[in-house]
Amino acid sequence: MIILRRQVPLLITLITGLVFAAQYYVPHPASEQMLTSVTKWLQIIGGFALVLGVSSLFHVHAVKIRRKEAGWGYSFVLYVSMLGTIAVGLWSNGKEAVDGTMTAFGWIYNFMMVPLQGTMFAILAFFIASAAYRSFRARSREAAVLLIAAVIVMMGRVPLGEYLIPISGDLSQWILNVLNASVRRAILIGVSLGTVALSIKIIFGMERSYLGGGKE
Amino acid sequence: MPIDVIIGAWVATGLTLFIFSFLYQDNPLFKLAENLYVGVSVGYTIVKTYDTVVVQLVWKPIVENGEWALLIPVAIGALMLTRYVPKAAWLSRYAFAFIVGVGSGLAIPRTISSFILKQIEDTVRPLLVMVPGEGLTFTMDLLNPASSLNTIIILIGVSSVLFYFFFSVEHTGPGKVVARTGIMFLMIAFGAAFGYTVMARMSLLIGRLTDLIEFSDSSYGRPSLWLLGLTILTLVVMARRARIKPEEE
Amino acid sequence: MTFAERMLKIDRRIIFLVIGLCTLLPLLYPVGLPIKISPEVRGVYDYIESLPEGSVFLLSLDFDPASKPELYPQSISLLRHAFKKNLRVIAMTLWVSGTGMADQVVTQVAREMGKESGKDYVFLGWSPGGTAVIINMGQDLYGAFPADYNGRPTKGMPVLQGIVNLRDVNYAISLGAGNPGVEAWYVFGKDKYKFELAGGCTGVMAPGLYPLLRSGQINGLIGGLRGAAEYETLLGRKGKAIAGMDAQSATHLAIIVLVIICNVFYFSLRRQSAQQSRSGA
Amino acid sequence: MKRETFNVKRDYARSACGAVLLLAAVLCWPVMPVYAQYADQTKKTLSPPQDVRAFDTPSDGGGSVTLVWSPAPYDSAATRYQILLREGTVSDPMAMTVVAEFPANQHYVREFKWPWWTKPAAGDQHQFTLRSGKGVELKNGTVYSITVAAVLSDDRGVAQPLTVTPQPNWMNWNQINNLFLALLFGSIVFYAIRTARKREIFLRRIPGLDAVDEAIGRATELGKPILYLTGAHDMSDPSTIAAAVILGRVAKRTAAYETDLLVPHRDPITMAVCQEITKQAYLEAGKPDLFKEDANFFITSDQFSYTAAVDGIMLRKKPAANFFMGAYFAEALLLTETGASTGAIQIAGTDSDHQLPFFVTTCDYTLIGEELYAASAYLSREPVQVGTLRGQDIGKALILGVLAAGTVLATLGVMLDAPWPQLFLDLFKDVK
Repeated sequence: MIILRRQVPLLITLITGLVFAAQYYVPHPASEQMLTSVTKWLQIIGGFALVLGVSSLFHVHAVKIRRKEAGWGYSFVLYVSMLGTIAVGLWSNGKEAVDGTMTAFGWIYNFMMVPLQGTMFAILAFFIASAAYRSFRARSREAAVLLIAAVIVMMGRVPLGEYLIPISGDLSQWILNVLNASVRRAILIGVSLGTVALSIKIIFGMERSYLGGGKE
Repeated sequence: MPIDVIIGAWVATGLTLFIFSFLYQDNPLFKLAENLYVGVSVGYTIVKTYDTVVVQLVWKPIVENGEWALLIPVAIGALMLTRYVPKAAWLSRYAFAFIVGVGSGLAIPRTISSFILKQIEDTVRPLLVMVPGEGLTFTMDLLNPASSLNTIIILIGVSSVLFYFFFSVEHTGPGKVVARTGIMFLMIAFGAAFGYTVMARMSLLIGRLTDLIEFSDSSYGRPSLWLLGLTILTLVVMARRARIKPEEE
Repeated sequence: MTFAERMLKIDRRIIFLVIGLCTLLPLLYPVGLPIKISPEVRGVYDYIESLPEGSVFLLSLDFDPASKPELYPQSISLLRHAFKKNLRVIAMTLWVSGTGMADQVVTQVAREMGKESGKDYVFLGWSPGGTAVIINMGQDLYGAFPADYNGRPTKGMPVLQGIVNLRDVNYAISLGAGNPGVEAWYVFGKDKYKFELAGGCTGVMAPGLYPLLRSGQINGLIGGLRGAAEYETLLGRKGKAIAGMDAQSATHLAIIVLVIICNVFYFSLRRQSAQQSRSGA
Repeated sequence: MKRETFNVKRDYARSACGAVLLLAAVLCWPVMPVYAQYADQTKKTLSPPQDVRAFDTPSDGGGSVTLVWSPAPYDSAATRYQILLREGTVSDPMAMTVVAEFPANQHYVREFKWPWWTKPAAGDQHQFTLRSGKGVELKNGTVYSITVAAVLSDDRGVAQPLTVTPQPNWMNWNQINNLFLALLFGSIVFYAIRTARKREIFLRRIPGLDAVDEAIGRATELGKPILYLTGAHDMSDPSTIAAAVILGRVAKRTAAYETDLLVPHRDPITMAVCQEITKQAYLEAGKPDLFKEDANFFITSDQFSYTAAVDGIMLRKKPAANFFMGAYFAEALLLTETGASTGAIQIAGTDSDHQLPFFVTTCDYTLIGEELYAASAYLSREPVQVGTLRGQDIGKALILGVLAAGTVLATLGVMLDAPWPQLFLDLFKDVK
């Protein structure tokens, strides 16, 4: 049994990993066909993965409601809104609009989800401002360089900045295009080496944390 | 104005203001809106997944075109769900092994091609340019990213930052200078990112306020103004009650 | 507590108020400062201008409502431009929570430009799998999206005539708020299927995409609300992005002032403590 | 972005050839109309394209053939080349159909960016690759006759038709450098891991780790707790693993100093793992009795609820030190800003580069990107981790070498107007 639980998954990873790495170098239609079907499979499996993510949320809040923990009322709100959305969504066939006319599902989307999600991130604007005032200090030479670069880019990216200090536009262009691009490129190369190393380790079974959960 | 849009405007305005109330302090209105948000977005995802995966990608191709091979990914997906059955949880490893295996395999050659080779290719440029009529020249134009001067700056930036992330070499002697240069380049890039992020966050705020301004129109019944008053009132009342409570205790 | 210390410990809600006003006032009373066009945005505009009528233009709206203020105006401008040039438009999204919004913007602009779904454009909707969707489209578009958003079969649609996979796309733009987004479209799409690609993105993503722009992996980049405003200027149609630019100017300036004040107080505090320690010693 | 510099360098032959042609054109310009008239009258035929070769396009999925032929003296924008095709073996060009037409000063081999190891002919030769689609269908395994004709107004010179069979190939030789690099880097990583298993590999000390000890010391002095966050991702993410390893180190110190430790979590599995790690650390520090099961606790997986809750903890318990390790998103600023306002020492370590600016400005010390992994490898001393780090270092060193050598060679190529540097540069080019 231990083979079924331990070795077989590693073997699956090894074979699929090698096959799909090699596929890249093989232009033959047979290999392309294989890529087509497996990517389609991945799309379908991706759907199941979403279920996996969502279900832990279900579980956590169900426990809260059952035990009547502090703030269980909010969990109840969460449940009702979720089930309500699902019911309305299925009733509308999963479409927000049919030929340009908004459905009930579309209403929930447009007037609840869009403003809620948008505002959640919009409050960050205020926090950035408060952080700018309270913590962005030139504590060291590095921090000073960072702040100066930030101020230039902030100036150069808005019309008023370019109007007040005309050179700021070109300067921020140069910072982004040359200085920033070179750093990002180095980071990209470093991260890519890391990604390739990790992928190789996964394929050859030296990195197994993704197998996670479930007792041996 | 259709009635569903007017109701929608009121709901959207209310929820927006509830979340903004967090700026004053954490309060029940914010928590209500927040949990509503999680619930609605999860519900939305479930509906969309059902509609796309189950209906469009699985059910229809099987029933209409007889693509029975699609049952294989369904089986693999189902294996993932065994995570919840403690005794069969190990079966879910097969599914993860497949996904992670394919993903790693796909990633290796593509990462090398797009992020290593392409980036090297563009960094390696001649330091002198052949200008017709002038012969070999060292171009100094800062605004042209392809000029010789910028080529050198990019080369220095890439090399020093790469060197900064060397861990099996001590940063001493000339290495220290290179690493310090790398740090300075990093800080400039972070500064640029910082400036851009400020822009992004402010844009979000502008977007929300634009909606609120739109909804303060009389054709919607001015929900922005009414609900703003209501939210402030609620916050004041709650602050009062919070102040009275400790006195009672 | 000295003045500087007290000022630094000011209630942050006062700053919140300042920022709120800096955003609100310019929105209510716009000034309309001129907007300069950057080469990154012009790259996208010029390329679309150069495309002959009937070319295939793919727009992937890979963002969700959280990035709506930045990317929605970009998508409106790009769609208007594409429809104006009579390109065949294929729209889609890789982000599930952006589906409704993407449908809305595509339908709205198409209606405004008098275009017909299925004939002049198609909205494919969303499909799970992220990068797998891109590869699958590169192999077989109809396998990845057997039906469009409205459930009509994609095979045989007039707008998709002669299109088998991503190789037949002339120009693709991904409006990305994260992953999967512009990078994924390059790595899993353009790298192999060789269509021309550009990116539109949120301000947070933009600096990270410059290496791809430099190396020609994308031929243009529209960054954030500012990028959208530039595109609106190029098209000559004012929209939400241009309207937001004044507010953007004001808030940026406010933040810069805040950073400066913070550092003035910080250094005055440092000098004070240095003096104290000197007098103490 | 046009890469003029590259073109100039690689197209040395064309520029010379072009200059000659240009010169010839300028000199002949006044005579040209006369010549055209003369040609028109006599119906003199153009000489057919020379050295024509047709073959299945190499390294592709089939449905495509390639033609190569020599440049001719009449190559200019005025002259045009036509590609003629017919299924089966045909010897009469008149029976073939024109499938493509283009000006005669285009479609040179050098325009197709072949690496030297697959280049079908010299750069100054003409090349045309005919593909299935857009009115032409090339079936794999079917014999086709193909040829090229030169056309100048009414004149036409047609080369002898050739037969060719399109085939799908099993290997894309253009990308062999990609495969080579993948294998090379893979073996470097394996080699480095093996070395790490056998003997200690030197890793430089990460300055941020000293700051960690300092922060814990200060918390002990003040008698306040320490807050440690492990980020937004689950245990499958390398940054979370690194965060968990560093937590082990921090827990060992807090156990030794008898300082309180608070670790709020966003993922139940990460919480379980971290509980084990903390317990182990307290055991190793010889203080198992001080270990508290609830030092690690789960809050919620939702981004903003979690953030609000952690902010609350910061404001109420006023920890002396806050650690932010692992992956972070938009919540980063909300956390560090609140932390800074309570006056805590803050140490961050993340590979989420989009949040790094905020950590760098609001925290006292930040482990940037890969430094986080390095710190964890430094602490764990696990051969696989240390070896990988070493392998990546070698990889980076190689890339640095390529950048240096490549720049020198590319410059030499321009200075000496020589083609040989390309032999090296092509190895690191992404060609399809």
